[in-house]
Amino acid sequence: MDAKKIVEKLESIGKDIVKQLELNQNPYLEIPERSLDNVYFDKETGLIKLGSKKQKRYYLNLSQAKKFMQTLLVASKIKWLLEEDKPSLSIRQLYYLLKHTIPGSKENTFDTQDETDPIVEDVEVMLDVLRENLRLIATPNGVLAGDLIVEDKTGDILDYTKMGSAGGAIPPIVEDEYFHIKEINVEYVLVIEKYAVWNVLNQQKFWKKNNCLIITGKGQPARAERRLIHRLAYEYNLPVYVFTDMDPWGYYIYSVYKQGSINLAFFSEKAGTPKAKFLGFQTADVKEFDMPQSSFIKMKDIDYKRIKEMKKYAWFQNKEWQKELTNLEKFGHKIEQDALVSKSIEFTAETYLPTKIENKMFLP
Amino acid sequence: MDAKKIVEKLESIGKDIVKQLELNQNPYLEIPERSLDNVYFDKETGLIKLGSKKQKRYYLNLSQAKKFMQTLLVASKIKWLLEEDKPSLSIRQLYYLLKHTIPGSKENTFDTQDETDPIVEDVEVMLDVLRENLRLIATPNGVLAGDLIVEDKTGDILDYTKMGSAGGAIPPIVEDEYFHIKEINVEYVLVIEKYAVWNVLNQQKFWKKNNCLIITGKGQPARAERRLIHRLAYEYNLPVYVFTDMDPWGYYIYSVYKQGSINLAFFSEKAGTPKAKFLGFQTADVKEFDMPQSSFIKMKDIDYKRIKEMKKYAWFQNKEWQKELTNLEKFGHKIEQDALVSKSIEFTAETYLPTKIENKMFLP
Amino acid sequence: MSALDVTQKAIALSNEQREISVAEFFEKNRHLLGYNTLQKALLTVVREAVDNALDACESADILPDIYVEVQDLGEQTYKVIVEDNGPGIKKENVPYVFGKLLFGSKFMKLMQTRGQQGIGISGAVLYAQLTTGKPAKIYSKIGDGKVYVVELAIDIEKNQPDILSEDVLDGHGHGIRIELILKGKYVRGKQSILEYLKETAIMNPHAEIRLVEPDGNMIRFERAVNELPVKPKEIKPHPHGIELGVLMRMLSNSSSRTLLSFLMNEFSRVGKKSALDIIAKAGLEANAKPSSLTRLEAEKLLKAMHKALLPAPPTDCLSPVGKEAIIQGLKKELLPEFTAAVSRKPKVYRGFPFLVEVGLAYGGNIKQENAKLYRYANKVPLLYEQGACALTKAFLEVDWRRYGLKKASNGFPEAPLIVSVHFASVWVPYTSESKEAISSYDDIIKEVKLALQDAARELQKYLSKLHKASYSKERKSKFERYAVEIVEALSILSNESKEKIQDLMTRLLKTHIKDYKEEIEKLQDKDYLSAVKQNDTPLSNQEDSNDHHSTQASGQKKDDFEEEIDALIEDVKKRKELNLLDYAK
Amino acid sequence: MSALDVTQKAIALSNEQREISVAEFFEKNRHLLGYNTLQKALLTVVREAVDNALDACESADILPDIYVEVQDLGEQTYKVIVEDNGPGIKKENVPYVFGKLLFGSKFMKLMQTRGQQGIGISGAVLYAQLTTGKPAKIYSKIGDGKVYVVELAIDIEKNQPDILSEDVLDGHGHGIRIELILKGKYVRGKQSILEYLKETAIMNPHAEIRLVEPDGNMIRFERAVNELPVKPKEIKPHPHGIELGVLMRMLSNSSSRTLLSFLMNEFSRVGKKSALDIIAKAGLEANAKPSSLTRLEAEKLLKAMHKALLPAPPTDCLSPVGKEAIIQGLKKELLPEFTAAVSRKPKVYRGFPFLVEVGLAYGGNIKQENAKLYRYANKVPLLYEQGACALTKAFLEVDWRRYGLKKASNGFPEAPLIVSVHFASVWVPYTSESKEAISSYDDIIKEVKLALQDAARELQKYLSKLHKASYSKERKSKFERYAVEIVEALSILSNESKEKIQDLMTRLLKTHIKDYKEEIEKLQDKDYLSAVKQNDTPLSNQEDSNDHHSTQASGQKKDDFEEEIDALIEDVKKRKELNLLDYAK
Repeated sequence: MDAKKIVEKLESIGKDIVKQLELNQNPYLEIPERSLDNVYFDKETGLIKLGSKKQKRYYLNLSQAKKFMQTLLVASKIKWLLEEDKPSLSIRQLYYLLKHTIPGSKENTFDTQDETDPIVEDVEVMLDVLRENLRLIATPNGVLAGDLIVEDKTGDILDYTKMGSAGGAIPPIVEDEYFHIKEINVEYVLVIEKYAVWNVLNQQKFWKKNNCLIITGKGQPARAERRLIHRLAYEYNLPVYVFTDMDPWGYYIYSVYKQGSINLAFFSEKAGTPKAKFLGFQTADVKEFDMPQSSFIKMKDIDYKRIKEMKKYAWFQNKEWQKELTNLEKFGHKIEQDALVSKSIEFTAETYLPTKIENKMFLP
Repeated sequence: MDAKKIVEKLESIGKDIVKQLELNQNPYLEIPERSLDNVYFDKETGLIKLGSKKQKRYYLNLSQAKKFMQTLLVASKIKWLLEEDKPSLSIRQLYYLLKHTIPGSKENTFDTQDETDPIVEDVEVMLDVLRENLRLIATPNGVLAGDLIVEDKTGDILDYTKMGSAGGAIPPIVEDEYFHIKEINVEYVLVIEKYAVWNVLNQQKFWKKNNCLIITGKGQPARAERRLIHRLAYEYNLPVYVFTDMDPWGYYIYSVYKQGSINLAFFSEKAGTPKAKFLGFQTADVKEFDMPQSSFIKMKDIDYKRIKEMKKYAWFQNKEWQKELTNLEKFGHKIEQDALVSKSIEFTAETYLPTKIENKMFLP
Repeated sequence: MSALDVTQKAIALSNEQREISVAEFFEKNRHLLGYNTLQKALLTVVREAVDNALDACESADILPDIYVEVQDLGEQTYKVIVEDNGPGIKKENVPYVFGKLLFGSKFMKLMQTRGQQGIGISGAVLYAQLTTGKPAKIYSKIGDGKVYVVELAIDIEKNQPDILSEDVLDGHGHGIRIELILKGKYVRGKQSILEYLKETAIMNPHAEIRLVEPDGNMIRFERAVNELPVKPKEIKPHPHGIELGVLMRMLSNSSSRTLLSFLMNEFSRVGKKSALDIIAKAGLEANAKPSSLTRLEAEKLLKAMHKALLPAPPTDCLSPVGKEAIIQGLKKELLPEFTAAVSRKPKVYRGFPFLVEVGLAYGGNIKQENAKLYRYANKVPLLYEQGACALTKAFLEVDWRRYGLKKASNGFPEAPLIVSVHFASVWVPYTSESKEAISSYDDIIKEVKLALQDAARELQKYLSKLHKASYSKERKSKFERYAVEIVEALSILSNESKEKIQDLMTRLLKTHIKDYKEEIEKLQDKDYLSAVKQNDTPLSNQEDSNDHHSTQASGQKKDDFEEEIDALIEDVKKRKELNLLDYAK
Repeated sequence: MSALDVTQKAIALSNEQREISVAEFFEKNRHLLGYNTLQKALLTVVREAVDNALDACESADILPDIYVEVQDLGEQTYKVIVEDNGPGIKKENVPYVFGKLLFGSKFMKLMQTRGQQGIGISGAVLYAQLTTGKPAKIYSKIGDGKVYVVELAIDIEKNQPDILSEDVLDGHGHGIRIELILKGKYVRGKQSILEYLKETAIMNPHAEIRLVEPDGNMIRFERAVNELPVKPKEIKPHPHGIELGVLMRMLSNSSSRTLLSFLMNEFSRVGKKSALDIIAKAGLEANAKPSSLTRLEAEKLLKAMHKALLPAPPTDCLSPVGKEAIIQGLKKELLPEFTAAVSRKPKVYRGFPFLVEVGLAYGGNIKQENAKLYRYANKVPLLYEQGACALTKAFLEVDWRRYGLKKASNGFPEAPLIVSVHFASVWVPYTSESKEAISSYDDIIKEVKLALQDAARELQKYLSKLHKASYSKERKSKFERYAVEIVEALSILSNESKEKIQDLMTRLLKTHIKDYKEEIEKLQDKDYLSAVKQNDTPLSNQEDSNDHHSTQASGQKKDDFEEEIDALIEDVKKRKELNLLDYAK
């Protein structure tokens, strides 16, 4: 949705409230609920989605009055930012922009950012757009390399085959308006959990030899990385393979790329990549690639606890993952993707990844 | 120092030990001490430095034997990596490369990365080179923009005026061998604590209008950012201005850029930038720029404690900083650099930074 | 050793054996009576005398007036004087009451009194004598116009009074005065005489108590209730609480001619039907002579007695303080903003009736951060061994968070709260003879917890109401305050003029918001609030208050009231932050 | 109420006052004697009888043989039989010793004994009588070929024995047998009769004790020491420990004709010179008649006595167990790998001598994770109220980490350790009459801490030596193990051939490393290690051991030894991980 449409939508919300006032009714805003009981896992699309429940937020209600006011403040400020074509801001900056002392009192409009953040999410779901469309950013961490040419909002042309040792930084907003993909010539997207592993592959020009994009979110991915992978997967119909540590945290990161997280159900619809496949590292690889004992890390109580929890997640409700989680539990050890260097420094690029990809040794 | 010289130096260390063995003496390695009592603040250079104390690490000593062996393992593996021109690795990858079960026992060469890390530092100080010269990397986080053209080790030419919304990612190794600066046309380097603030300045092309480089390390800087700024400051003789939050943490980040940290005294000599100046945000700015009360954040006990500690640091032993720290203590509130948007979104780029830089309103 | 040697040895050793006097025993074991330290010893002496004085007054239906004086004679030596307006003791008995251990009227009686053991006051005399060698001086007036004055010591080996001098003078009124000189240490604060008397005054609001401290300072605890508590009656043992040994003794000593009359006359709650039932179940004859029963028959009888369905023992042997008096006591000494009291029905443990009472005082002049617990056994404050006491255990077992209070690090609620717990029984199971802690029997803990929970519920209701009332005031101003911001934002959002939106908002507020005062009315029936309204003593007496309200004209009453309410709300808010969990949730 | 009414009331009330028998007192306050619960009551009865038996044997120089039997009669009723080989009690005294409270030979004597109060065994008879109505049955033989058998009860109101039957039969030997039937509860584990007897056996290794449990199971605690402990002597009071009241009593009762002889005869450690000195300082006359002194003069005398420089009281009134016997006791019951004992010199508190002994047993058959503390007062184990006891406080105040032990969550050291602390005195300051905890006087805590620290230092030395020895073995293999890696790495680093470096390394190791066995020798003088070497009982008796070593030929002795050493080292390592701080640091 472009800025103009969003502005119109915001205006109509304002007009609705004025209408309520004209009827001398207690005015309210209607907001899709983001609470856990309005979140469900949609098996068909493989995505975590928001349900249809809505909540009403009234002005003349002691516990809702302040939030009602705050919602109007956020919505009107966003409208103003878009109309004035201001630069994109972080939600912390938005908070400072909105925070002030209410005239005739000692009370602030907002006391901490904890008060603006959920209201920004409310506005997102009210408008059914991502905050990136509202030009609000989160700090991205990721880098990528591969045969991709992009025209940036600034007009710069970015060629991701020529980004040197560092790779190309992922910008905070990857919507088409900001990050217009002009050319893309790859067969698949390889998402790598850790920077160090990505770095070795980049130095070995893995992306060139294997005609792919290599992306890392440096651990738990930020919004921009997830949204970009979603766009590559669906707008350019590319397969996505995710390569993480063999541990509950790595598997969880895969699930974040794939289905999103419960807390951001609304965002997941637009940034999850259900078609992503899990490449590894997985328990079957331990024998297959004869990993040395010294690469095993004993699991701790917290790991076992995590596995137990994850076994219950809706999106791990399939034979393959239940088996994998059980196997990990039984094996009792974790293995990091970095540990593949103990075979040899070239092992990941020359043996492990090609074997896995050629033979489609994936988990769903 | 290039790879060949490092290899030679490593070989001579090996030969020394063989000589000791030939004399049937208990062999040892001599390593500059990195303990706190061998670290001092050199007022002349304004840098934290290592003293001249050395420790001997013996083979035939029950408590040193394992470390002696481990040091030889690390040194020999580094020699091999350089000789074979292998890709640069993270120290975690190095750890996996070195970790294995000692033949005929159940003991591992290394049990955790906590055992390799200090030995890598030992090898650094023995050779008097940075780990980046040994092709060992830490994950960088920073991005930069401005009139700078670099030839990467890959052969790519990187133009930092054309890096779009994301800016150019800082690579893990910024030594000349990897990151050769071909052209640079700026008047100063502006180092910004937070990405969100850097992002707004980048969108406003602040670097173009003010003919400078803008860099952010996204909070506490990683090694590569600090080393790059050091190079820009001394190899290209550029002024460096650091712009952080007005709080103990922000001031500490400034001191890390400027003098380095105690734990990495050896690295500081090569990555600290004593000539850097503190641009703000500082207590005098509160009145000067009429900051609204709503931008004040009440300090907590831990902040006061931090200030007390920092007042004792050698590198804050000057009138200006003692006064600044006292003022902050008295003021009792912190202000984030993000909070400048509460004046207006353009205020930072159009009023605050130009005023401060034109009038040289810096702290040493 | 040869057999003969052993025999001689045995005889020699046996010849050394002799009877030991109980006074000798306690001379050597004085810590058992509460004379461990100088500080505690001085307190124990005062306690024994005051407890006796209160018991004596009550047993003769006299409202107690008690005078206590402690004089510092130097070198850790003190003179203690305790005087009461009780009935006095007849001349012949005075030496025994004060000069012989284990002499008293209350020992075997099943009736709630303060002293029980017949050791208390004579133990004090013994301690004084041991530490300073000085005799006790006693004045006794029984209202016959005479004063009997006696100086006496205890002959320890014989456990008999040793009269050093005696005289009979003229004198009005009645009562006892005792003077003792002893080693001790006078302190203030915790576990002091002052604290003991203050806590006594709280649980005995019918008593007037004066204390003259060593520095000449006089403290007066005024009488707040002009009626004596219900007088305890002596009861007979209850069949459920009897043991075989006691039963056999009762059987052989009985003057009843038949087993039937034995059961009906010498036990409580046994009517003819129950008695016949017991005898039948025991397989005995109703007209058997009690003293003729064999041990086996006595055992059968006991079993039948234990199994018989009988009413609980009569509870008139207990003398509860009562809800009203508990509240009066708390109010007069503490000036709290809220009080609650619970007086539980008597329960039975081991055949002995006991009852638990709880008083609770909150806020007002009570300012300390964490709750305090005042423990009482038969109206006597317990100052030592708080940790070992069943009352404390029960207090800590209550989940105070359920009643809206936070828990402090010592496990007590974090609130300006004083809780008094009174355990009354004909038989108090102290953990030791120093009578400082009650043994942790499950039945007792359970009963105390129930009483505490009842009182806590009252407190919770009060706090919750107070909290709600404070909301009403906030409402209106909150809506008005936010209106300013809403007008501005809504104008941008809707592209409508600020003026238009302002008018619509003003109309909305006028028609939709009730006046908060209506809701505040709800609180007015509360004691504390009406005190505020009338500018009553409890509030104007508050510490550090400048009391300026009371000087204003009565025409301004309403404004005063509003100001008070504001102050109250402010106070509640602050306290909420400090002490209370959020009720709103 | 009119004055007349009050007077009548006073007389009426006074008329109710009467003397209370001490038996009545304790009937009502039996918890003071240790009869709080059924479990504790049964234990208390056995304790009182066994303590008396041990005292009786020792006072007649007889090595004690004690037989204890507990029969379960159903319905929580038990028959307890305790029999000893002591001197017996002469016929005339038996009823009083067992049937009258506060009757005994030991009460005022300044001499260390187990029982002291003259209440113990008659209290047990009282309890039995109260709960089951059954009389006590006592057999007494004083070695004259007769047995006096008596069945008796206590007349509670009179505190006098009530003889139900008596007889004199023929019988050999000497001793006492008592049979009681009482309500109780037999348990095993903590605070059980078995635990009490085991702990008794540890601190009384000269006694042979047998227990027959209700299930017929017989447990025997064997005698390990054939000598009786030093017999305590009765002493006179020491001038530093006397109080005014007692002094005045002594003065008026004295048969000495002059003050000088009074001081010299009736106090310990007062010679002529000291006596004259005291009298002079008090400003009195040496030939004054003691009973003629006024209270004021007595006060002056007391001050002078307190200030006089005198030797500490004689310590032969105390009967220490002794270092050797403590160790024997620990070894025989616990089979530890290391023991240490400390017997401190007597100290004086309040003029009463006392001494502290500590035994410490570590490892071996002691397997539990956290240390245990066995407390003793005059050789009697204290099983209850551990937390309230001075011995426990002192134990917790020791910083065990300084001696190489970790602290467990209960504040005790985390180690397979049993520590026994024995407090011996002519006067044990129990916190209550149930004699379960010692009062926390500073002087006592200080002395116990010093003793514990002495013993802990011994333990620390042992652990440290053991630890060092275990290093030696590791050394060689460690250097050899790392050599493999070093050859490889050094070859890459120096560009020299692996073979060359391998040879150099082999030479280095051969010339530089001592054999570990040499260092292990240091340990061989330790008791435990020699036990290992000789394949002695302590080790082969270990739980779950298959004891296969003892079946091997003696030619393999050395291999056995090495294996044992390996096992030991393994054990030490494991324990180090679990329990000990690192000595290497």
